[in-house]
Amino acid sequence: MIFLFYTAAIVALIATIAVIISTNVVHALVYLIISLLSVAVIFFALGAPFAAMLEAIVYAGAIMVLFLFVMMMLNLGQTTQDEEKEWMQPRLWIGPVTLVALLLVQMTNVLLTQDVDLRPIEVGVLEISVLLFGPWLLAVELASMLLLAGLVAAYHLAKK
Amino acid sequence: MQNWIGLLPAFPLAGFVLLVLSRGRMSKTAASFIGAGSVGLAFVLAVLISIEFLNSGAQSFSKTLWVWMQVGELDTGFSFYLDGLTLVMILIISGVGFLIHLYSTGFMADDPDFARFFSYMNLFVASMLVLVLADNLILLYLGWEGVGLCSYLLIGFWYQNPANGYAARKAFVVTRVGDTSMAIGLFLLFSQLGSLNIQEILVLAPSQWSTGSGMAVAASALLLGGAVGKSAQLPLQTWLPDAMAGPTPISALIHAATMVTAGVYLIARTHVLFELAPSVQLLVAFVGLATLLMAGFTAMMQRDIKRILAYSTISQIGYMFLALGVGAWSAAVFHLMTHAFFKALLFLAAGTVILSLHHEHDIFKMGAMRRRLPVSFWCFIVGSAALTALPFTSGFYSKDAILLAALAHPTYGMLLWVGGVLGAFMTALYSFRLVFVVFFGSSHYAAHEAAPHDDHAAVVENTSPAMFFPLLILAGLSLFGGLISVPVDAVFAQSGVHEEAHVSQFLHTLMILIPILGVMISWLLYGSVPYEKAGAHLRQRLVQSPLGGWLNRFWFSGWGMDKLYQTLLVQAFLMLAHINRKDVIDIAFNGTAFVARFANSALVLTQTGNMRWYAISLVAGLVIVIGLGVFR
Amino acid sequence: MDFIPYEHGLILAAILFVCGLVGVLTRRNIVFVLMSLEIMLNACGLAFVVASSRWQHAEGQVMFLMILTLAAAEVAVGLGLIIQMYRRFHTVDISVLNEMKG
Amino acid sequence: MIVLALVAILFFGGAIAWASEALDARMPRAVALLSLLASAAVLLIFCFSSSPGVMLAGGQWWVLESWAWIPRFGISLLVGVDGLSLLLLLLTLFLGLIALGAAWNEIQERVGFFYFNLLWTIAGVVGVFTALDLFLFFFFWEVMLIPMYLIIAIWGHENRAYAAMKFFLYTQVSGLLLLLAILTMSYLHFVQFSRFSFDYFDLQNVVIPGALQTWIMLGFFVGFATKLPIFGLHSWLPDAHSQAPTAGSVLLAGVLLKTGAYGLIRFTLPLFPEASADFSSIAMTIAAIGILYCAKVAFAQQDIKRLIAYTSVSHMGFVLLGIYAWNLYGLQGAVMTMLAHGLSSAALFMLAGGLQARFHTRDMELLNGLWVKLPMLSAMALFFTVAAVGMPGLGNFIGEFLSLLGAFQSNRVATIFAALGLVLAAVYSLWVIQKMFHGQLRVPSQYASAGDLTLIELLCYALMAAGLVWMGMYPQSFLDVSEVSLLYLQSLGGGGE
Repeated sequence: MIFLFYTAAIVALIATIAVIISTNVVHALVYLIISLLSVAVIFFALGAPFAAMLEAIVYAGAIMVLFLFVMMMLNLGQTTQDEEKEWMQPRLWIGPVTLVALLLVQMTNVLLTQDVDLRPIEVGVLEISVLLFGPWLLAVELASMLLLAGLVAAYHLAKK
Repeated sequence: MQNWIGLLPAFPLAGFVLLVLSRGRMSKTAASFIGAGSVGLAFVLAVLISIEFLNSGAQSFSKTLWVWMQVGELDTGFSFYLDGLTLVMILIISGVGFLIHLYSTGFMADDPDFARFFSYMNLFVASMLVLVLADNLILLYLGWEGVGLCSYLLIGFWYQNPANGYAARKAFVVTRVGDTSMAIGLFLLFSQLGSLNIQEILVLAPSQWSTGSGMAVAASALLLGGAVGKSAQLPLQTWLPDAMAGPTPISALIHAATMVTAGVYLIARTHVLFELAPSVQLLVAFVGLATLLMAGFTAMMQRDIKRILAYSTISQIGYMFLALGVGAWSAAVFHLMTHAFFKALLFLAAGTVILSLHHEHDIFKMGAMRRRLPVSFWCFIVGSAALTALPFTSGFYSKDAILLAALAHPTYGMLLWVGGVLGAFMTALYSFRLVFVVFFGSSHYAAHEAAPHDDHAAVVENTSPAMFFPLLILAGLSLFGGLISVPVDAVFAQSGVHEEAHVSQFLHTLMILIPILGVMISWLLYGSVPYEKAGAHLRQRLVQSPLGGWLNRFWFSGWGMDKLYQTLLVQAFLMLAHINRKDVIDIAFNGTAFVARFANSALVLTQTGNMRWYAISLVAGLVIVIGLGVFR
Repeated sequence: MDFIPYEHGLILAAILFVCGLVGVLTRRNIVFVLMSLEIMLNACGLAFVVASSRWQHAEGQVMFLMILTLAAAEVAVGLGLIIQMYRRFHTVDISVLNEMKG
Repeated sequence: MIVLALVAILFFGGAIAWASEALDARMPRAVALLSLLASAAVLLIFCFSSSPGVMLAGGQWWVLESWAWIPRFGISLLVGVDGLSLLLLLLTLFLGLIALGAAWNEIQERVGFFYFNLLWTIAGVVGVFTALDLFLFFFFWEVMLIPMYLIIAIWGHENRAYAAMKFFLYTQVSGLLLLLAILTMSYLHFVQFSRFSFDYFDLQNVVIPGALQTWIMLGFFVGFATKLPIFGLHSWLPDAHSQAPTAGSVLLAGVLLKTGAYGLIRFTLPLFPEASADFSSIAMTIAAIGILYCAKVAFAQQDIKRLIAYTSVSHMGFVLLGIYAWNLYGLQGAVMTMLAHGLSSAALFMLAGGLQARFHTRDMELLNGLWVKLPMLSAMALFFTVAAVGMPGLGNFIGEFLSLLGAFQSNRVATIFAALGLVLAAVYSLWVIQKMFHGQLRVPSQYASAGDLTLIELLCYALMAAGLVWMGMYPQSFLDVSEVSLLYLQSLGGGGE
């Protein structure tokens, strides 16, 4: 399991970095899918198979497909890629990256103060469902409302 | 009759109201009938009241018309108080006033604003009567301000000329300075004595204040401030010469006979207060002395006929102040009366000269008017003689009394007397200079300057009887007015003991001779055949010597007081006002708005509209907040 | 069975989150920005799942589900906006959209 | 009932006036005239037919009535009319009619809405002068200001938006302080008597500890002093006055400024006697500075309305001086100044408005020597200027004299400096007369055919002039009305001297 976790982690990292430095949208999307799938594997390794499923199906599947459709509709060609290269000047990203690196240091600093090991105990669908349809019912309803709103908004916005 | 005392100011006031309501549409006959008639009625009433009052033998008489203000301890009414002093004043005001109104119907006959003129004149007479009749200081203040207003309106009567407006404003503002001092004096009196009724004050003050106490000094000094302003004494005398911008009857009525003597009246009325403050009383004497000398020297140098008379008025009121200062109350009032006669006469006569020369004021452009204007000439002679106090004229008796009283002053008697005599000498010099230059010598009047279409023969005397009758009456009074005795002894009963002074025969004779000497010197300088040759040469040399030239300019400018005030006060005020035209407070408040707007424009730079910029600032904020939390 | 250090999971989440943040901050193409946002959301989800494991409780995964829903809705709306933007401005450069400039 | 009737007539009159515009453009002013006349008639009949009936705590009240409004917070419709209120109510309705006369021909657009605002402002002022519940008072305080803001903002002159915003900001910020102070008072009442109350008589019983009393007093003071206005808080006024339409200026200068003075007399000093006594020397110093400073600034103005506005601030200094003297002379002087200045400044603003209507300018440099052309208007201007200078025999003198007389007893230095304001008043007033009415005629040539006073104008001026003469010659008729209530208020704020 440890092995699974670290390999998946490395894959996720590489894929993610590839996403943000890639110039081709479609390539980036594929890397993103890989990243998401590796996160799904991590979930599995952490004993959250349900979450892993959802990650694979909803994120890597549904959401990314949505992206793909849009890519196709926009039909961004070679010019966009050239533009992207032009925009990737070090002077443009060095500042934000430094700032963010600082943030990472801070967060790591906070996280490393504790030392607890994770015991991957599987949390199944049942427990989640009990919670979802128990104390969190209202949140679920709100989420559904959110999705509905997203649906309506997306429909309206994408309309001509 | 006495019970109708309220009608005294009511007649002229009614005249004022009628004339105002007519809005200039009334015929001139009707307007002059109302204007002069109302004052005439007042005079008749004043005479009847006087007769009754004098026959009754009462000391005083008072009547409340209605309650004016009654707040707490303050209880003032529209109440009139009549005693000997008031009696003299109302007779002068309504009598001389009536004569001058009569004169004005002729003098102003060609003026389109005839009715307006008489309305202001009537308002003036009404205010002046209220001033002298008032039994409390607030009502007196009403009259006091009322006459000031009328003076303003009448000086600026020919309003289209800005110079007249300037003179009028100057008169009002300068006297207002004195008025304010007087108002503060009223506040002080009320807060200390709890009353503003004059008779009560005169009783209360000696009982509450000891002689020379600080309050008495302060109160009388403040009242003196008011008197100095109104009576054009140092240091507030600068307005009176400029006030000559008004029509000549105004100068006669307001700026010679009545209003300017209000200060004298005020001090005489409140003499008890001044007796409680000997230092202030002495100050009165020295103010009078300084003023009479200053004005005498200045009058010597003037070219404008009316300005000469104006300075002579200042000087004569200086004599009255001198008399007040040495406690010769009734002498002051006596001189007030005789001065009203001869100065009104001089002004009215000057008016006829001016009118016949088409409003020419420069005496050196006149000359040889003796044959052309005989009546004016004789009036001038009589008036100047009285002014100079030549023996047996009215001015002689009054000025004699003043100088004798001054000499009797225990400490400064000789100084005051010498000053007064020197003043008398100057008076003789300048008044006969005026007579000689205007009426003798050769004519310098160039008619084409003033009125191109008239030939030289246009210099004729206006023969309207309305103008001559007052002149004759006043000339009579100037000559024989000294025989009238003013019934004021009862008013000043408790004081004025040192009026009957014993004086050496030598000094007395000197005193009588010095004016005559002055007249003779004046003749040498200006009157001797033809003065251009001998006198002019002498004068030329005097003026050309450095000291003489400087003195000439210095005296001509009224001892530089105008210039001093102009620089020190007027310019400073104007500068201050114009610097702060925009109101610095407003700027301060707008400043907050400006700072807000500036901050806005600075902060708006952070709103680039660029999403990444917002995200970066968000992250930066996050870094800082976490940093604060973690590395605290 | 060996254990995965708890903090390692969280550090991974942090690194992923930071990568996404870098993407949001540096990219001008709005599609990339949206993708980076997805990465960040996903990282948050990962953090929740790790926490769920740590505390042996399912609520972390409930939160993950919520984030998932949120992400779905966000993507739907976001993509709709991208299409609109492309129609109007014929570009996917986000810097063009600076109408809000003060 | 009388107060409610007055307010209701004006409120509904305003609404009807607005609605009636649909029928005819001349209807609103007729409706406004009718409702003003009706309310004036109600008030006159009332004050002649009854005598002060209710005596309460030494006060003498023509009316003292109360209805529940929001009992939970101790808020009621408590209204009272005593001598002070009565005089100011008469002034308000009188000047309301004058303002109507000024607006009669001037307002040509959105007529209905204008008269609506006019009547509502007057209604607000009537409320302010009668409300004895502080919450109700504050309510009317706001009612009075917002229509006035609209009047300036909609019918004003060239720079109206700026002026209206300035007016609004000043009054709202100071109103906020007032509200805070009122709420604190009510809360203190709750603490001490375990119930909320906004009742004037209840709040008199609240004991306020020292420092807090000063702060609450300052809240009230600033709230009212901005309206008065005092030196330092005055800079809204020249803009508001010069930009407002004539009727607005008339109401602002004649009535709205007096609400500030009324508030000081009615609330600030009686409710906070100790703090006010400590504050009085500062207030009197401010008053003296204001008198001199604003007179000086007035002198430098070119815009005739701005000039008159600054003179208003200067004259209001006498009111402040009289109030903080806190003796009967000063208070009577303040009240008389309020009444007389109400008339004289209203008349002066109306004259300035009349000149603007004739020559389309307020610049004194462009208007000279009008006496030749407009003798009646000029004579009126002379009369009211002379009144403003404080000529004895006219109302302003009585007010200023009594104010100074009272002030002299409590603060000599400030009084002496304030008295110098009399000289400066002469300086700027006569300057105006000289500049505009005397001298050679010069007016903008395209308007050279302007005529003299119209009948309506003449009537308005004659009424105001008669009022001033009455006040000046027989002020006792006014002094008697206000005396008992002023003595009562003075007894409340005993520590003034």
